Amino acid sequence: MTLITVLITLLTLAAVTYLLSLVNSKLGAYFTIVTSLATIVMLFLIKDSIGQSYSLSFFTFKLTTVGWYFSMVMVTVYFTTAFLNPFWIKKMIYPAAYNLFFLVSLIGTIGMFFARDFITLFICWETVVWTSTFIIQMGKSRKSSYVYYVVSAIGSMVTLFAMMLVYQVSGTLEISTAFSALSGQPVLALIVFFTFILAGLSKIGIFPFHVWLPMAHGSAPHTFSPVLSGGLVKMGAFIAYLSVTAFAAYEVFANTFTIMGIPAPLYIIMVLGAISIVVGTVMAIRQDDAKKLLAYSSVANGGYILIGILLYDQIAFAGGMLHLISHALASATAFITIAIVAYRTGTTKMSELGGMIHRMPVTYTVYLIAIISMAGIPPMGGFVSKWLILQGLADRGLLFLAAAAFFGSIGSFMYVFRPLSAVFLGQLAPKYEKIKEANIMMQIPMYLLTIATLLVGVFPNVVLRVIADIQLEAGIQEIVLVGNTIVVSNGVLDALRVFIVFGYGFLIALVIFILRRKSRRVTLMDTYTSAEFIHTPELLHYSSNFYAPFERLTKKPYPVLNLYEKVSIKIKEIGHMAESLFSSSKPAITIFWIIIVFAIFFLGGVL
Amino acid sequence: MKKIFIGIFVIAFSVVFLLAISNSVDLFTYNDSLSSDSVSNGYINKNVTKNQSEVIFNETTDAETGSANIVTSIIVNYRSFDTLGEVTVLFLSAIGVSLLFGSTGKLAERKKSGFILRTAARIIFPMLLVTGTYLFTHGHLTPGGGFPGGAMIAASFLLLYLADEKFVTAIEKIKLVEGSAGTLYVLIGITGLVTGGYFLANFIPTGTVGQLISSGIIPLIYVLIGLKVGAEITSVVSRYLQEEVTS
Amino acid sequence: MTVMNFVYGFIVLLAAFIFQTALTGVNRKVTARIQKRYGPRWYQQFLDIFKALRKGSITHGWVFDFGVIMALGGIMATVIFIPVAGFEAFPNMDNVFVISYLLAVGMLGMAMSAAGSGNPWASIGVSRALTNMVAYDVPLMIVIFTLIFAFDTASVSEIAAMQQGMGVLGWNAVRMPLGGIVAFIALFGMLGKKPFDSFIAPAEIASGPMVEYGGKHLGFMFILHELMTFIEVSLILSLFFGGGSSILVYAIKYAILYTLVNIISQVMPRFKIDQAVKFFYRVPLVFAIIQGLVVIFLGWGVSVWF
Amino acid sequence: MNNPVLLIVIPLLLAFLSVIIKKAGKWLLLVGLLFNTALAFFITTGETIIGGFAPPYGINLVVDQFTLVGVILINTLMLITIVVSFDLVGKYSIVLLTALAGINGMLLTGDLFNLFVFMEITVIAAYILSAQAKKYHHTITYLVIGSVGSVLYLLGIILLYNLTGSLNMADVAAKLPLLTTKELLVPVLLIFIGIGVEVKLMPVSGWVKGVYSNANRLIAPLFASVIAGTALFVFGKLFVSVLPVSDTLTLLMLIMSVMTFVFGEFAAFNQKRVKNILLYSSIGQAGLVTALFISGLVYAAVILLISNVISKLIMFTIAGAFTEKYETDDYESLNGVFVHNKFTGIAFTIAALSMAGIPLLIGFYAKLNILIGFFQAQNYVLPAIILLMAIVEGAYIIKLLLALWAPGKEGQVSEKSFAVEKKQLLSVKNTIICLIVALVIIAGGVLIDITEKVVTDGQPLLGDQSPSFTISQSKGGE
Amino acid sequence: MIRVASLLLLMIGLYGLLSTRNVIKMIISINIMELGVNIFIVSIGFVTNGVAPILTSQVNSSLSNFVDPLPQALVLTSIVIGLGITALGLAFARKLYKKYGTYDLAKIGGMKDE
Repeated sequence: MTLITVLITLLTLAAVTYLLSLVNSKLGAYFTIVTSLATIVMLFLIKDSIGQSYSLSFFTFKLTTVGWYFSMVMVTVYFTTAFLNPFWIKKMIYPAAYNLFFLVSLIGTIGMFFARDFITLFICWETVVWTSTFIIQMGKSRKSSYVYYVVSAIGSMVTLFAMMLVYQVSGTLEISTAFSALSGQPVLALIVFFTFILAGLSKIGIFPFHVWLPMAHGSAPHTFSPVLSGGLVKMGAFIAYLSVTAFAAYEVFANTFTIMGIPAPLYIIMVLGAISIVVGTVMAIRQDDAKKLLAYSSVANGGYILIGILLYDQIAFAGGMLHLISHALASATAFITIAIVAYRTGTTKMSELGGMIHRMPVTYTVYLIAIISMAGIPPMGGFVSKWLILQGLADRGLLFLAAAAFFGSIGSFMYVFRPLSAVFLGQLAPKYEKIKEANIMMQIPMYLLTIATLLVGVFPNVVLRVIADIQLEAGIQEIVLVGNTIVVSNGVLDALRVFIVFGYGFLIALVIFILRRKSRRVTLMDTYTSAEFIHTPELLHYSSNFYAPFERLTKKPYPVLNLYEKVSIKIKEIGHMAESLFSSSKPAITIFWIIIVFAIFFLGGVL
Repeated sequence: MKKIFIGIFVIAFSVVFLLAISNSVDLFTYNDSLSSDSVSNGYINKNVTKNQSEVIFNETTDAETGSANIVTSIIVNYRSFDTLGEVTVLFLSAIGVSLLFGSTGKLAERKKSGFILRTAARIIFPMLLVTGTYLFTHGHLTPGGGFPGGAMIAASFLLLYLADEKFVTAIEKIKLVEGSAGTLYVLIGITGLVTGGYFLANFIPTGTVGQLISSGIIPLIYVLIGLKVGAEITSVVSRYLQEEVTS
Repeated sequence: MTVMNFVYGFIVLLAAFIFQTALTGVNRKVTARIQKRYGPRWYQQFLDIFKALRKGSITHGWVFDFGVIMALGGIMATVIFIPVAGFEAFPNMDNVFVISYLLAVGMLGMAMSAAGSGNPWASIGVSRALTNMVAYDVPLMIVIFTLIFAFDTASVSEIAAMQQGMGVLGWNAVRMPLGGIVAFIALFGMLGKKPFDSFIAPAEIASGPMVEYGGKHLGFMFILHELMTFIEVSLILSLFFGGGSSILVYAIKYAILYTLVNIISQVMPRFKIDQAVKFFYRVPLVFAIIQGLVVIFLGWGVSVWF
Repeated sequence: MNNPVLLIVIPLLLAFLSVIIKKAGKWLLLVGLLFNTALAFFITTGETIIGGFAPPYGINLVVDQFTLVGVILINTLMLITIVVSFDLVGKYSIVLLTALAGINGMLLTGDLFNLFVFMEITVIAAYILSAQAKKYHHTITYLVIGSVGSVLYLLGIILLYNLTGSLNMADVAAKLPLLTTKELLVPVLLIFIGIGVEVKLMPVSGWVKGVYSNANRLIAPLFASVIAGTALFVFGKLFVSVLPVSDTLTLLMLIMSVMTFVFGEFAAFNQKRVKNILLYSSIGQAGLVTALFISGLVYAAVILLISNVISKLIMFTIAGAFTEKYETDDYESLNGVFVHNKFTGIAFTIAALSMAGIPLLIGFYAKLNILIGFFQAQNYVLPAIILLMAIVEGAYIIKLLLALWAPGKEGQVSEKSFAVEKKQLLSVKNTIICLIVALVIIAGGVLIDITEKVVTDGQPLLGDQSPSFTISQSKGGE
Repeated sequence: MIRVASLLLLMIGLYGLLSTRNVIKMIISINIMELGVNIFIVSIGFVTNGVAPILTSQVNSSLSNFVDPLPQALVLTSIVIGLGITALGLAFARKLYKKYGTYDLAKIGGMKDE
């Protein structure tokens, strides 16, 4: 069972799905679930042949643990989201194309994670970009998929420049050995580093390039947003991983000046990551659309992952890697629940929703666990990875990054709680009285993801062992795992014991609660309103501009999208100038230009 | 006002242009003899393929081209592909004009021309025709050739148009002449390819320089070109006149 | 992880509850004295709690109850982890981040049940509570971060142990003066004392999140409040004011600190919530960052008195 | 029998015949096209003399690997263009046959003046064809600029004749090194401007917008892919193997072609109508191809030319169909047109994505070769410009595709009901042909080894030794 | 001197193209340019006191130095091409006049510059 056979079977399955969905789109959608399940099974099958490399025409692949880890994260997100496809496929304008692109983008990501040379990496990267562009356009807005393509095109073109530069200097296209040629020239190393990592930054959605994230996630079809934010963001992390391992392995930045103990270029990118945490958090708090809010949270968490990976040491790197999977699970679950709410009520605007818990209790609990993990609160996975990152930062004494990280994690309580109270808790509007809970097919992914989040939270060492192998492969000191505790230079964490003690405390509280007298059930409308009687539930539900005081503080921040629009307007002006200058209906102007060209060229040539 | 600026601009440019051209060609003095490495020596001495010592009028027999008029030898023999191309250009513009003006326009009556013109036309027309045919039949001996001959014939038809207001040429027949002349020209080329191994090769013996029936296919081609050019220009002229009338 | 740990945990829990409730009672008398009145008996706090617990209360659905239980459960777990004068129910589980984030579970539980009650004022109270948390927590965390970097350990008991033996000079508040000030101010925010109590003050819109609680739920809230106070004060005590060598010393220092905070807060006005955030993000944040830079780059304050 | 001269002569013969046999015009055109395409595949490299006189004196047809690729490509493209829009040919069959002869003449001839004559034939045929759109002021502009260009070109040839004494390209190329650069400057410059008008370099391509934007489904692809392709092939042959250019002049020419590339892409970014986007994009691509030829990367230039020409063929045909069926080709008002014509949409999308340089298409293979070529020549500035322009190009192509595929305003999930009313863009036959051509684009990009063997057949193109991106290379020599 | 004159003719043609709007005038200026170039071509082949390249009874190939015949052949083709373009140009001008009623490009451009 080699990687090539895996990819080929997947491609055939994708083609079969396309044909099936031409016949009946719902059947095709179900088949996407089967295909992604098959991918998981195959990935486990090829787990033992890590280290081998394969080639197929001009593609070359190499099975690495890090590639395997990233693919597992990606495939779990794809697999769980695929369950939603059958319910949305009817709304798509091109259902067959949707199913095909859904699977092709999956294959593209796997191809990219196992790529051995630059060209394979770039080809798989671009395939994912343009397939997801055409999926996003099936959502609410074309402008967002256009912005998505442009920003990723900026990233990928600049990276292509870096790849070609390295290929020119080192003579080989192979990723692992190509960067060795850079250890000699510091200036070239700088150029290559900043250009190569740009694609990663544009994909994770780091500060200057985060513009597309809220638009694309917000308006993509509900069943593709989880994949977009849970999965595709991780491709950027992979590029960051590649550049860091290569640059560290060959001590390329050995003699560049360091800020706070970190080579300057890495520190600059980390500062960008910190800025994107702050920007992501501040913007997430102000959003009214739940999906946009979760999108900004992906920007913030992307910042965490980037800082984690770029620190490239024993603790924070493991934290970054773990945050990868915990964020993927948490944001995928959150998006799926919001999608189910949208499936039932038709809107994701928080101001129009409220009281979903009464009609959809299961979705509520799943969402609760997801946001606990996303906010990084103890019993869940998010806490362990944030704990590792913060311990790593404290160990290296990076004050400003830590400040941003603290602001991000505390801020996440705010923006995570907003959808909880606005969408699920509070008064139930009469128009949503009769909506039903999500049906079985939709609940399966929710249960799977919740169990996974719990597992990562309570037994993190299962995942950390894989991460330790990655650290060994990347050549850094691996994290120390003793039984179920994580031992770090400045702290110890036993997630299981925390969970047990939390259960113990919960038990005591429960006992006290049961011993006391039973309380009388009262409807939601019967609340203390200090003599002002309101009879319409909508009025009694507080869900719009939830954090008004905080929003007043951070007055409207400068929308970075204007920057991009200014550039495109500038290009249009130049284009218009060129058009009016050179191609007008009167021949005299062109002849005038012929004379000018002749004169300039002659004088130029002679002098 | 604008014209003055353009004027100054063009004058300035012409100074630059003259300076530029003077760089690669001597504007004022002329060379007193043909430069040795120029291709034309070959044409003059007709020793491109044969090592012809000297070409003497009325004596050298079956030279390369056998045409006394060296320019005609270049046009029809050495660089005959150019001429084929050139004929196509004319053919194409004639077709273009006929496409633009549509095929048949009805003839509105034209004002009767003056007495002198009518009678003089009747005398001059045959003379023009004869000189025209003379020109393109003696292309290889005397200056001129297919093109000026054809133009002469077209001029004679124009004269008839001017002189006789009811005169109209049968455009269909002219097109037939034009088509067949072109086809024959290409067929000669192809026979050259089949027999002599090169397209437009001279497969007829060239006879002695200076004789009327000499220099192989040149007179044939020139006759065809003369007819074709005459037909084309006449059809272009008649298109204009017909178009003029129906507007 | 033997049964004994759980028994010790329960003892710590009980002791913490009793000690803190008594102290609150005493402080209610101290507040009264400041306002020129006698104030209720010292054990009045106990009476209120038990009276509330006995009373029947209304419920707005299972979230309302579940939230309260989860909140109290989370806080009890945090209390168990708090090291008191070197004694820990569960050995080396007292990581600073674990404690501060477990605190967030309590907050989240309470917020969830408040919002679940359907009363808009409760949600407004919750949004204020969370905004207030963002306000005080960031400067505090930066100072704690500096501590972890300085002492290269994140466990509270070890930091407390490092401050023993040199008397007052050993306290972090003295070694890192700016950090100490920030921590002290943050304590006010954490406890929800006067300048930053807009989210639970009774005078505000029907006492914020607690608006729908009555009877048993109100009792839970009182216990929750007492335990949270215990956690927060003991955390700042151990990190900045040297923790206690023995339980008695710990108790005295704890009482002095709490009473001091209580007295100061009586004379304070009340910030609006965005004023609170603005306040914390001006002076305290700058102090925290300066302190951090000083410690990281100059290394002062790590060894006793430069 | 496989004498390249027949490529020129047979269409001419058929043109003259179709004047005589009036009604059989269209079928003669088809016969001519089929004959030419068939013969193109059998031609072998070598030299054929015309009229029996050796090159410096007579005219010869030079067929090296570069010209062979050109002849095969252009003839097949012309066949496809005419076959796809056979219903629109009408009375233009004679003009098209002559144009076919002219184009083959331009590609094959080895003589400078002969090239001038055939260029005139093609250009005059182009004037007549552009008059089909009844916008005569644009045709006159084209005629005026075209004739000024040809006058300058003629002047250039004569100066060269005066210096070297012969008109044959190989002979002139041999004699040029003996001359000083000062002497050579003006003739080369005049020829550059003369050809530049036809190759659509920016400052001198004032006529392009008027002519291209009004052309119909037959004429637009003919101009954009067939005539433009021939002009670029001629430019390549002239400025790589024949005329040596002093480095200052190379720099200036490079600046002009890169300026064309940049302004072309920016102007395309600014357009609202599909045809305008495509015409400015083809101006931009022409600028890039000339830049590649001038800097000597012939293989990359040829691959880019092939990919550009094929994509433009499909896109202009479909753009022509837009104006034909919907009277407008403003992509906003054509919102969701591909909802009803899925297969035409697929062909259009593949062609567009190949232009944007999406992997596994021939456009991407061309971009790879360009980058490797430039980096090999230690030139880092141009690849940066090319990649930035690739972003701009990707942007306006994706904007175009999104508008055509997804109907509905912003904020609405696109549904079939929002699309433009249902009209069939191309007949089934034409759609199939477009799809087959799209398949060639994909095959060109995926099977890159076969593409390289087909194009270069082993020999370097015009002596260009620069490496191209091959499969063994990507394996890192493992 | 003839070469300078022919190049100036070329310049006059250019001036004509630049300054006029009228289509007929444009075609005339193109003819002037063609004329200029043709004369220049012929002047390239000029040889001082050379003889016309036609063999007659008195003149045979080696006797005297001939004027260069090649430019004359080229000029013939160039004249014919000039004729072709002028014929087409005038035809377009007539159709333009029939459609827009004026020869002035500026006016037509203003109408609907499609």
